[in-house]
Amino acid sequence: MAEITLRQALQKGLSEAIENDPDVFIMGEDIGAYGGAYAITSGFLEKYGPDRIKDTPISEAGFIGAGIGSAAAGLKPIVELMSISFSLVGFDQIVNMAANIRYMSGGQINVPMVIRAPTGAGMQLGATHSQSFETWLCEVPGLKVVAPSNPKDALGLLRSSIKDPNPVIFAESAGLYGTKGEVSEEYYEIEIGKAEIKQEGTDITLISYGHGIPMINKVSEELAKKNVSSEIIDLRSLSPIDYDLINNSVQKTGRALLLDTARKNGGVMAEIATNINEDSGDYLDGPILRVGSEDVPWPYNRKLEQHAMSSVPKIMNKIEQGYSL
Amino acid sequence: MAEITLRQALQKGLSEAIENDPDVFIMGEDIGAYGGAYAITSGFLEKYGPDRIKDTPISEAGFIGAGIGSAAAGLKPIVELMSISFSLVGFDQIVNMAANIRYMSGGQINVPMVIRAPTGAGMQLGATHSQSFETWLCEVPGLKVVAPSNPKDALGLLRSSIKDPNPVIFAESAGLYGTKGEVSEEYYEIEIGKAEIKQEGTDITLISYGHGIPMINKVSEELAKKNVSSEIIDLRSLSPIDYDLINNSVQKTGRALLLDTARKNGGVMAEIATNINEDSGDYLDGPILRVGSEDVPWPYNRKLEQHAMSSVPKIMNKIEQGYSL
Amino acid sequence: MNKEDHLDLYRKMYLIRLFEESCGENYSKGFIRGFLHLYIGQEAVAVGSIDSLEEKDYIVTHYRDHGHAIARGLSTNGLMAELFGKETGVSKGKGGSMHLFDSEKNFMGGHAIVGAQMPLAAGFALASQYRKEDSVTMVYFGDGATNQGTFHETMNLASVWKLPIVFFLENNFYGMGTSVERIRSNGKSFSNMAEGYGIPSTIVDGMDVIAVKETTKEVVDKVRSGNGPALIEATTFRFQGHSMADPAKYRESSEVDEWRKKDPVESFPEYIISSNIASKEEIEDVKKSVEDEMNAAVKFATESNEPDLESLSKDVYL
Amino acid sequence: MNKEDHLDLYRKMYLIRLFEESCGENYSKGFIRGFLHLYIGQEAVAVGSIDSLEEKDYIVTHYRDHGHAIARGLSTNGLMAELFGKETGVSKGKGGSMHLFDSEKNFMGGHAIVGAQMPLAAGFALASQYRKEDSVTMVYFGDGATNQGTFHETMNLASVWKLPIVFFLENNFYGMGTSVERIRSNGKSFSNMAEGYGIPSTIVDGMDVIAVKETTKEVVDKVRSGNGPALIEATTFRFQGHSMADPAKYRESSEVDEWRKKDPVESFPEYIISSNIASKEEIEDVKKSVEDEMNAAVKFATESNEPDLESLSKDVYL
Ligand SMILES: Cc1ncc(C[n+]2csc(CCOP(=O)(O)OP(=O)(O)O)c2C)c(N)n1
Ligand SMILES: Cc1ncc(C[n+]2csc(CCOP(=O)(O)OP(=O)(O)O)c2C)c(N)n1
Ligand SMILES: [Mg+2]
Ligand SMILES: [Mg+2]
Repeated sequence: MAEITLRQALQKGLSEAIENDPDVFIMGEDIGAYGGAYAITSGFLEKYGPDRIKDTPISEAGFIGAGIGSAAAGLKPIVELMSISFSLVGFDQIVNMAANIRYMSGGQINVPMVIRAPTGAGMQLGATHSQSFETWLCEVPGLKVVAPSNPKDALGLLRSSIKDPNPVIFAESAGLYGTKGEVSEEYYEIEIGKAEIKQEGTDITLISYGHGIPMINKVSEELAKKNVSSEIIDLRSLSPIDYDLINNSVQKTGRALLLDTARKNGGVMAEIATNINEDSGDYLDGPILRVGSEDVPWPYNRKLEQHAMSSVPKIMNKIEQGYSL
Repeated sequence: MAEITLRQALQKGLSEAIENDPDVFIMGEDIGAYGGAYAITSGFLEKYGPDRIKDTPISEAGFIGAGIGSAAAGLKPIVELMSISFSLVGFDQIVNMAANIRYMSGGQINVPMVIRAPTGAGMQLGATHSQSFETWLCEVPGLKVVAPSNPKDALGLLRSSIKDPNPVIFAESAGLYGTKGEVSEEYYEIEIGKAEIKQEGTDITLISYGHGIPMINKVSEELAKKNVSSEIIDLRSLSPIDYDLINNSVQKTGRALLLDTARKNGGVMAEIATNINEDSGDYLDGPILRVGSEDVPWPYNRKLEQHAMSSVPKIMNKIEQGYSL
Repeated sequence: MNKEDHLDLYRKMYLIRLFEESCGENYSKGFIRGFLHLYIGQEAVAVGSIDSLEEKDYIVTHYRDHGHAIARGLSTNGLMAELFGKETGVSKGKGGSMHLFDSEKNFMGGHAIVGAQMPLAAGFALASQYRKEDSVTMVYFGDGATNQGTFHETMNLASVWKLPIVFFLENNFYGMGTSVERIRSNGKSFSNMAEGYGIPSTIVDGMDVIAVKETTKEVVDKVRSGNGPALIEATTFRFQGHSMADPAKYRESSEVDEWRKKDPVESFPEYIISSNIASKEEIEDVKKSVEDEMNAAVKFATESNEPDLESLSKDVYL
Repeated sequence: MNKEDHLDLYRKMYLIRLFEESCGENYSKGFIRGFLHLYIGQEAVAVGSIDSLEEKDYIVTHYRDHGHAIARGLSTNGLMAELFGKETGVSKGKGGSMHLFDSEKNFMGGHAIVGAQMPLAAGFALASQYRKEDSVTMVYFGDGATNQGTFHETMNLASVWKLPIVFFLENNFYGMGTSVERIRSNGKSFSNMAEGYGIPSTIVDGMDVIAVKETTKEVVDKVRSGNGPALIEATTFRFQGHSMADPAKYRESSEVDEWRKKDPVESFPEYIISSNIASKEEIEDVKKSVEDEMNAAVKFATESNEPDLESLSKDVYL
């Protein structure tokens, strides 16, 4: 076991794939000579050459589409977007093309592609650069969506995503690239669609994903101080969502707090809350609680941006009021 | 009072605006010489000339953006999309530009624009042409979204939308253009953000919008046969959503069935159900029920397409099982 | 080109014509639904150009795709069944007219968002290049599609990467009701757009099947041998409305009449006969066999089963 | 151009230079955050071109927008305060470096999605045309932005509609780490892209403020008098990395050195003095006043208040 950063875990997974499968190549803006906007592919061009590490013009629709086509032809492209905020200029290619083409062709064409993109607010980039469009993409049938919160999951999910014959959106919390964690040196994969119980508990289920997990961990510590035992679920996959695991946990604890790092309105957790209410309503000791970011465009000013985001006190407050815990 | 079609109601609202306000113009593909893909602007070019009725090239990003700019300069553009499915190629302009520009400029710039677009499945157009992206757009702060179900609302909401200083997405159910209804000859508006109780009732609240309403009406009739009295809410606006009216009704009836015409997964109703559970949970006599379309791309075959959509029997079944009514 | 070659070109053009007429009829009867865009008038373009391709080449096209599919040799049974929404259709009844596919024939759709097929096509060309295969990708689109940003992004990508792709523009002078003059200020031709990317372009008479075939062959050969992308613009005309919903009031019938004089399905057999390449009887034989094929296709489509309801949720993921 | 004109051009260029240097410093200190793209090296472009505009003209630009904002005369206090995220900032601290606005000065942003500003700009031009006003819209963008479909869609719209818009391309030969050769196969210049749309284009030395000013004046005059859109390409260079996060390892320092020789902030005052347009002392006076202005701006930004928490949910809707 070695302690590595999430960035290093991605680098490991990407190198591995490039080295083991000649059909895998990486494509994106400034991933080559520049080394990637977040330095994920730093050094790759020198090592693997320009055919495998393909710098693109600033044409997201163009190169996402080209990725889809090359995947339909049997290659395994890994497309890097500089930010999931920029996916919008190529949204039609992702939503109407990558997701639909298999269905429309009656199953003739597969798109074994991975689209990697940093996501999330918190770096004072303002309204256009801080979006979290994985909350939309996970609603599109035909796409899978994963969002790791730690190095181990990042590597395991990346392996599964590259192997998956379907288009997978790989949402990377930009704030977590430097996060360290233990990663096994033995080969392992993490199945897409499987959530993880990060901590077992009995009184309340805390659910989040990506950069929501560090905050959830702190909430759990706060709760422990009050002798409340919390079960922590890291979704890991936003599509498909592991409802079995979620419902089992909530049926056990009878309570749930769902944390969206994106805006609460329209976030992933509305759908999950509704499903919990539908499937586990009888087991609940109170309402499902949801916390998420405020329903405003992301501001530049740090104080405002932080204020727009969820926080440990906000979540504690919600739990105290909702469950009188 | 006259009986007119929803198409005629839109034509009335558009003509009125063109005639009364020199800053209003309409822009879109084939709205002029062709008369509009769904014939909404039929005859307009001849009547109002090419400056007011502006045919565009097939460049959604281009002319949506031009609409935003012209609105920021003080004009009142009404942009017609041939289908909300095509909004994706201009999604960045709508989501990152129209919605954010006011906020990013600290309130200096307003975008008094209306984007009209037919939405919804049911016409065997296949996966790329049957989408309902108003379910995403209503989650974007800075945008307003309305979706009329009948001629009266179409006219009243169109008037408010054109007057509104913010960007408004006007989602028109393509299947409803021929629907007839009474429309007052006296001038009236319908406020954005206000839902309507179409029918008062005591036992269950039925909520939908757009082309969900005709189906909800039939469900209500079926329920009446079983002596169940239903209150029908037509949302009319998807952003903002009229939670006051919704919660009041559900607190009265203690039951709710929410119908999404779009895919249930990720539809508008997940957010609404979650909010009802949060705000009116204590008043509920059972779970909130949700029905929506299946979580698959839209197929061409009629039988499959119909099967993917909700239906009166599916809804009745859900109610019977959920509430033993 | 020998007699068989000539008759084969004619056969395919006539097959497309009859197929499309049959589609129109079956649309009126309600057997075909949704949006239906006929290829009538443009037959020489698909037939001439696809005749110059090899099996390994990829074809990507837009929603007006019946002509390309038939020219590529997709089964008329499977195509008509698709339009009827049957499980025996090329896309199992899930795609419909605008979304035809046959991956075994490298016929990669049938794409209904204007311009969206172009980046996709670049991907097939990229795959060929990546694997050092000498297949070429042919992407079809209309004059209206030149207005989409994807067209430009893809030309640029193709040019920078020297992709083996042929941009095949079918300029039928209208995008729905919009005449070319209203979407383009710089003349009726589009080829100077390609020059901005250093992409060579050629204009060809799209009503002349042999000219289309020869021009395409020449261009495809160059592209195949590694010279990077090229653009072909074929001038042509659709004789009917944009789709079944379009009465085409935006144009004069005289304009249509002018173009009808060049109808390849009429003029090409006349040329074959008058040049003594084949006899009137041989042409009649071709017609007869095409008519038989079409009758069989409609029969097949009619008699095929609708897809099972369970198939609704299949083919979403592998 | 008289002495004052010359000194004014110099003053603005020097102001931009100092402003940017101060930004860099305050970024290192953590007072400015997010993405910060400096304009150092390109000063002559914004100053020369905007000097040729009138108050009624609209300016739309991208994220590298400080230079245009200062050249347009936005208050350095308000600009620095914006970068510090203060409530006195031009966008109330909500926009930040990439999203600067001043609607009173028709300075319409500050747009951070590459290429997205172009359709927007067409809208301002459309509004002028619609109202039969003779204002012109100037839209700035980089070489990298030419790869976005929006650039082409907008050129086409502008050309078909004959909009009063000037596409101002600042070709600094790099889009982040990507040199122009790698995104463009057809030569280093972009002007032949405009020709595909029948849009006239001009290339100008972007390190020569007078050349930029004169060329822009000529082009803007033509556009103002109703001749439709035009494109200006200014060749220039950013002396520093793409953003504060970029060590610029993808280029040789010799390339930067070559360009630094043409530094307009150095060479223009030399020219003014050597041509006896103004004295060394007069230049020094300008410098002094600019330095004072900058000190005041930083002081203003530092001392201004952060926005109230309540302002978070203001300005979403009117
Ligand atoms: C992005 C998008 N916008 C609009 C449409 C609607 N539409 C379908 S075909 C068409 C006209 C296309 O014209 P052209 O490219 O010339 O092809 P043709 O139909 O003449 O073969 C339009 C506007 C669409 N399908 N996709
Ligand atoms: C759609 C989109 N893709 C990518 C980016 C990230 N990005 C910001 S600036 C930039 C380079 C732009 O280069 P250029 O247009 O030449 O302008 P310059 O920075 O040289 O002034 C990139 C790739 C973005 N902001 N938007
Ligand atoms: Mg056409
Ligand atoms: Mg540049």
